[in-house]
Amino acid sequence: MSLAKSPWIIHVNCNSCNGCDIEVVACLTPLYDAERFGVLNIGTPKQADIMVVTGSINYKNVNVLKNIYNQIPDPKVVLAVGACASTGGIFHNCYNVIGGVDQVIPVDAYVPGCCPRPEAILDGVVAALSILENKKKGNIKGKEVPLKGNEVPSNA
Amino acid sequence: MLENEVEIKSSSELVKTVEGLKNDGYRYSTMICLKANDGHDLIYIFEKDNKLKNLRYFVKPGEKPKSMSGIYLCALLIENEYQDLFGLTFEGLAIDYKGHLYLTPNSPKSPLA
Amino acid sequence: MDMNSVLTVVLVLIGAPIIGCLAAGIDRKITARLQGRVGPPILQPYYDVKKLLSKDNMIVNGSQNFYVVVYLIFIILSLLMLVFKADMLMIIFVYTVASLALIVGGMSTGSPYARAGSSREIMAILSYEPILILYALAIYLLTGTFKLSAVLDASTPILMYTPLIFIAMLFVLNIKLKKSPFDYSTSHHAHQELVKGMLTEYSGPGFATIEIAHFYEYVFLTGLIFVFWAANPLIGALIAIVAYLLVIVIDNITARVYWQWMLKLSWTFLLAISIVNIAFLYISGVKIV
Amino acid sequence: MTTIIPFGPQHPVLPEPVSLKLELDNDVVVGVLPSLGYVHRGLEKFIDTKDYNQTTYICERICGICSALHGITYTKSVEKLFNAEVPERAEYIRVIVGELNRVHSHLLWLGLFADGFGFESLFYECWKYRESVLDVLERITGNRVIHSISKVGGVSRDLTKEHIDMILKMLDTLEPQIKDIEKVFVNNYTVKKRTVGLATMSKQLAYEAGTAGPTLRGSGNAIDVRETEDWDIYRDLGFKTVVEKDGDCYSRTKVRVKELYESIKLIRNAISKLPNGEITTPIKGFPTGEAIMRTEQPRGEVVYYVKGNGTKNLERLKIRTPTFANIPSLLLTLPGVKLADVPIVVLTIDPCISCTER
Amino acid sequence: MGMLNLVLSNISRKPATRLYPFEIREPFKEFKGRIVFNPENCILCGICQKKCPPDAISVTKADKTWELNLFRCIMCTECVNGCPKGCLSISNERPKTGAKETVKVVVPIVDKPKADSPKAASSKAASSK
Ligand code: SF4
Ligand code: SF4
Ligand code: SF4
Ligand code: SF4
Ligand code: SF4
Ligand code: SF4
Ligand code: SF4
Ligand code: SF4
Repeated sequence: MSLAKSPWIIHVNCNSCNGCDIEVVACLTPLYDAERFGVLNIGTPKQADIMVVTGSINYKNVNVLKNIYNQIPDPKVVLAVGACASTGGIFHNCYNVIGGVDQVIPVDAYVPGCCPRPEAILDGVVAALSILENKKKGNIKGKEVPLKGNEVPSNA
Repeated sequence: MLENEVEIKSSSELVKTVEGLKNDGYRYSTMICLKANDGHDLIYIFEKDNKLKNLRYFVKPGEKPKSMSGIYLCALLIENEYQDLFGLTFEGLAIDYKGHLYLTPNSPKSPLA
Repeated sequence: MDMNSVLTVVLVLIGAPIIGCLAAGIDRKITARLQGRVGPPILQPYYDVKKLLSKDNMIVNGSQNFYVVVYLIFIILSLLMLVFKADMLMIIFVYTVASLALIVGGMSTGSPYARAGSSREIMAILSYEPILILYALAIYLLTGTFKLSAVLDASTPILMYTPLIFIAMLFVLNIKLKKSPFDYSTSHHAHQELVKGMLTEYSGPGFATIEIAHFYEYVFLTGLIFVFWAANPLIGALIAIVAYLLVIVIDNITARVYWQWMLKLSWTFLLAISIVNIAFLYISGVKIV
Repeated sequence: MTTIIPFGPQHPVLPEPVSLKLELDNDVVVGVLPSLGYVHRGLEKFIDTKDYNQTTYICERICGICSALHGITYTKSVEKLFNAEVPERAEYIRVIVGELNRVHSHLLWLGLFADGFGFESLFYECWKYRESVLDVLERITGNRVIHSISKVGGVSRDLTKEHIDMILKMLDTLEPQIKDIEKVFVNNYTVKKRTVGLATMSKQLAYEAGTAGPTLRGSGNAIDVRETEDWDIYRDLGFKTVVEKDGDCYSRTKVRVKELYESIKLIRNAISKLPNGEITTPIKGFPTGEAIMRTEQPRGEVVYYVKGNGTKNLERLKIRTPTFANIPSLLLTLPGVKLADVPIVVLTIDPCISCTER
Repeated sequence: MGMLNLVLSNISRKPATRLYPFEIREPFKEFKGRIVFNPENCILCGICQKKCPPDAISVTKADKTWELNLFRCIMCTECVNGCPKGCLSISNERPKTGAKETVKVVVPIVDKPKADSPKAASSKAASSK
């Protein structure tokens, strides 16, 4: 139960339009107060458990994203927040967009909406808790993702 | 045609006009790049007392337009952007990102061209 | 070592982190309430540590966790010395070694944030160390010895004669608890311009060790405040608690300032009031028994 | 000895993915090179595959914070191409939603700014008050952040009597709350310690560097697009430009706080003058010609250029966003400040990288 | 001290926090939560698909299916306004967080004799296809 009581998140803003970002931040503010679940927005990936990704992936931030993912110690959970992070959303066909987050790193839970309500994001965090527990029990490791090259072409 | 638009014929005339506008107290607002007749149209937008003044300059295919960043420093960002998106080359940029302001080597080349 | 001391050691080793952990939890709860939200459960710091211990340990070099262990050991040592009423100067020395170990650990990770955070922490030590020394000096002037036992056995509380040093010590408490306005080298819950400052590169068990050391440190620091009214342990504890609450409130009504400002503050204002206090003790020659 | 410290693209106090390579001499910045592209999506090419109506939705997603004003500016620029006359009621609703948008954006910024100098409880305070604005916006438009209120030819949802009462009630409670936080931003000793005299830009410099919005007005330039003829409605509402003279971070903060009161006044006036009638006018055919539309967003002036060529797709859409105009000023203000001040200085231009790069 | 007043009044009041998910506030009736499709009258004209900015809807005439990718929909409601048959409506309930969800519905064609019953299938898939 220890993991489920102290999920520390790192928020990664990829191609987001800021809509999702401000809602993620809103989750931490008094009206939604994610700290009730022990959530802390920790600045460094090395101390994080849940990676909250907003926005789709482009050719420049893909390496930042992979790098942060690799730096998070196991067990870790990736939460894709918003239409963009889940499927590429309205930007899915743009020339500089690779697609949703799941094109480059494994994603454990998706939050729908554009932008998602803070309630939906809290749902996502709560869903991530049990996934974290399961990963710990099953000793499931996140796989190391390669840093450069073979970006998946936009097709989602 | 936009309101208050002046057609500029040569690159030296452009530099002179922009310098004149700066002395008149105009602010550099932005520049717009369009595809036109194989080349590109550049529309320079200036502003003073909430009125816009537009200069239109046609860049012939292969021509390297002069950068305005020597006159207005803030021009450098938009000029770098057009180097990325249209594959233009501006001469004399204050900071030159060489077509990699937004795009990485993996991204599509000059997507708007 | 007699049976009694062994028992005390065991009690401190077990009791201090529990008290520290609760104090940290209460801090977070009160902070949350001051900010108009519900906040985490009181036991949250315990959950955090438990989780960190179960995580993978990612280190950038082999020595970084060694320094953390040194930090933990020296913090415990200084707390034990406080409990055993040892020499005040020694206590301060051991405590400083602990702080230095953490700084060296931060420096050794090589991350630019950790480096910048560590050098800011050095500035913090520079600014509070003189106050601590003057505090020890005041004890010496009042009792004729640096030994804490004299203070604890005396019937008059030293606060009667050291009110200005007490004020200075409140600032030290604020600096050491890394609370706003002095939370620039690292911070507990807030994030800041240096990410996690000197603790940026720690993860999992290494970070948990630091947290546990912090629990001891909480007890140690409030212990230093407690000494001001050790004559009556109840009042002493009350003063320590009030000081702790005060620091929490200050944390919530101030912005973070520069280390330059803190250095100026402590080397002018804090040092001045402490010296005035010392001068008074020296000239009047009061002694407590 | 100078060290290079990478600042961003993922940084806890910067909610925006911008990367600054800072050259530091001890604790002081001597050089800065911004690196962009982490949120470049390529939205200006959207128009090739989608028609001009659908482009409204992409324009709103240029940025989620001033989303309503992006949508409004875009639709107004397309209406210019059509020479369309939009019903007055629609224009008023646009102003109301736009100004509510500004209130939420400024409160959001004040909070993030407070977080920038480690003042967590003030940050929470601002965001707490902001939620009431979001609730109102949600009830008017159906969404908290991306409102989709404006469409070519008018607005998509009407204001009911119930909505109007709710807005007025919210404003009545919000105003004293803003007064409370204003006191802290203006008077708190530690806040002033961090902001007064920091990254000062003279009137002349701010003007010539092409800055926009509160950055420009904080340096004593009374320039606000809401005064121009493109938005004649604002003059009827008694709009006054907010200016502060000093040009430092403190006066930029004060501009934003005062604009909150200005926006509240505008909303109240707009509601009292709200005309009855239609909320949309039908628009037929395809756009031709060129038009430039400017509006004042929370962060400053945005410039939309649209060109139609008689098909359902536009030929060119170009957006000059306020942050785009403000970023060059960072090159001028950052050298000389302490590392600890970098987030604060960057935040005072209210950076929104997602619209800068589109 | 303005801030001291603020924090002290905060501690003396009930916290502002909405205790989600333990206490759930009713969504506003105006809230755009999700698109609801009623297949009864649908003529598979595909206008909704053409109007949808993020291409979240796909209408396949051949196998008579109407499909909506809930995780791509941006709730712009263009499709609702565009549908000539009024098949689409807005609900103030939002889609569930978790796995990606696509709504795939087999549409009974109206001009033919009615199929026995509209088969509605809400298929949950890990990838959007
Ligand atoms: S890339 Fe295509 S599908 Fe995506 S938003 Fe742009 S036009 Fe729409
Ligand atoms: S899902 Fe919507 S709100 Fe979120 S980043 Fe994408 S476009 Fe913005
Ligand atoms: S400036 Fe910021 S808030 Fe405004 S539209 Fe752009 S990204 Fe959004
Ligand atoms: S400044 Fe730019 S990115 Fe920021 S909200 Fe405005 S338009 Fe969007
Ligand atoms: S409804 Fe209209 S668009 Fe759809 S198939 Fe029939 S004629 Fe074509
Ligand atoms: S809205 Fe009408 S004209 Fe435009 S693409 Fe859709 S079907 Fe065609
Ligand atoms: S609401 Fe908009 S995005 Fe969603 S399905 Fe309808 S047209 Fe597509
Ligand atoms: S839902 Fe409406 S618009 Fe879409 S295919 Fe069916 S009838 Fe046509």
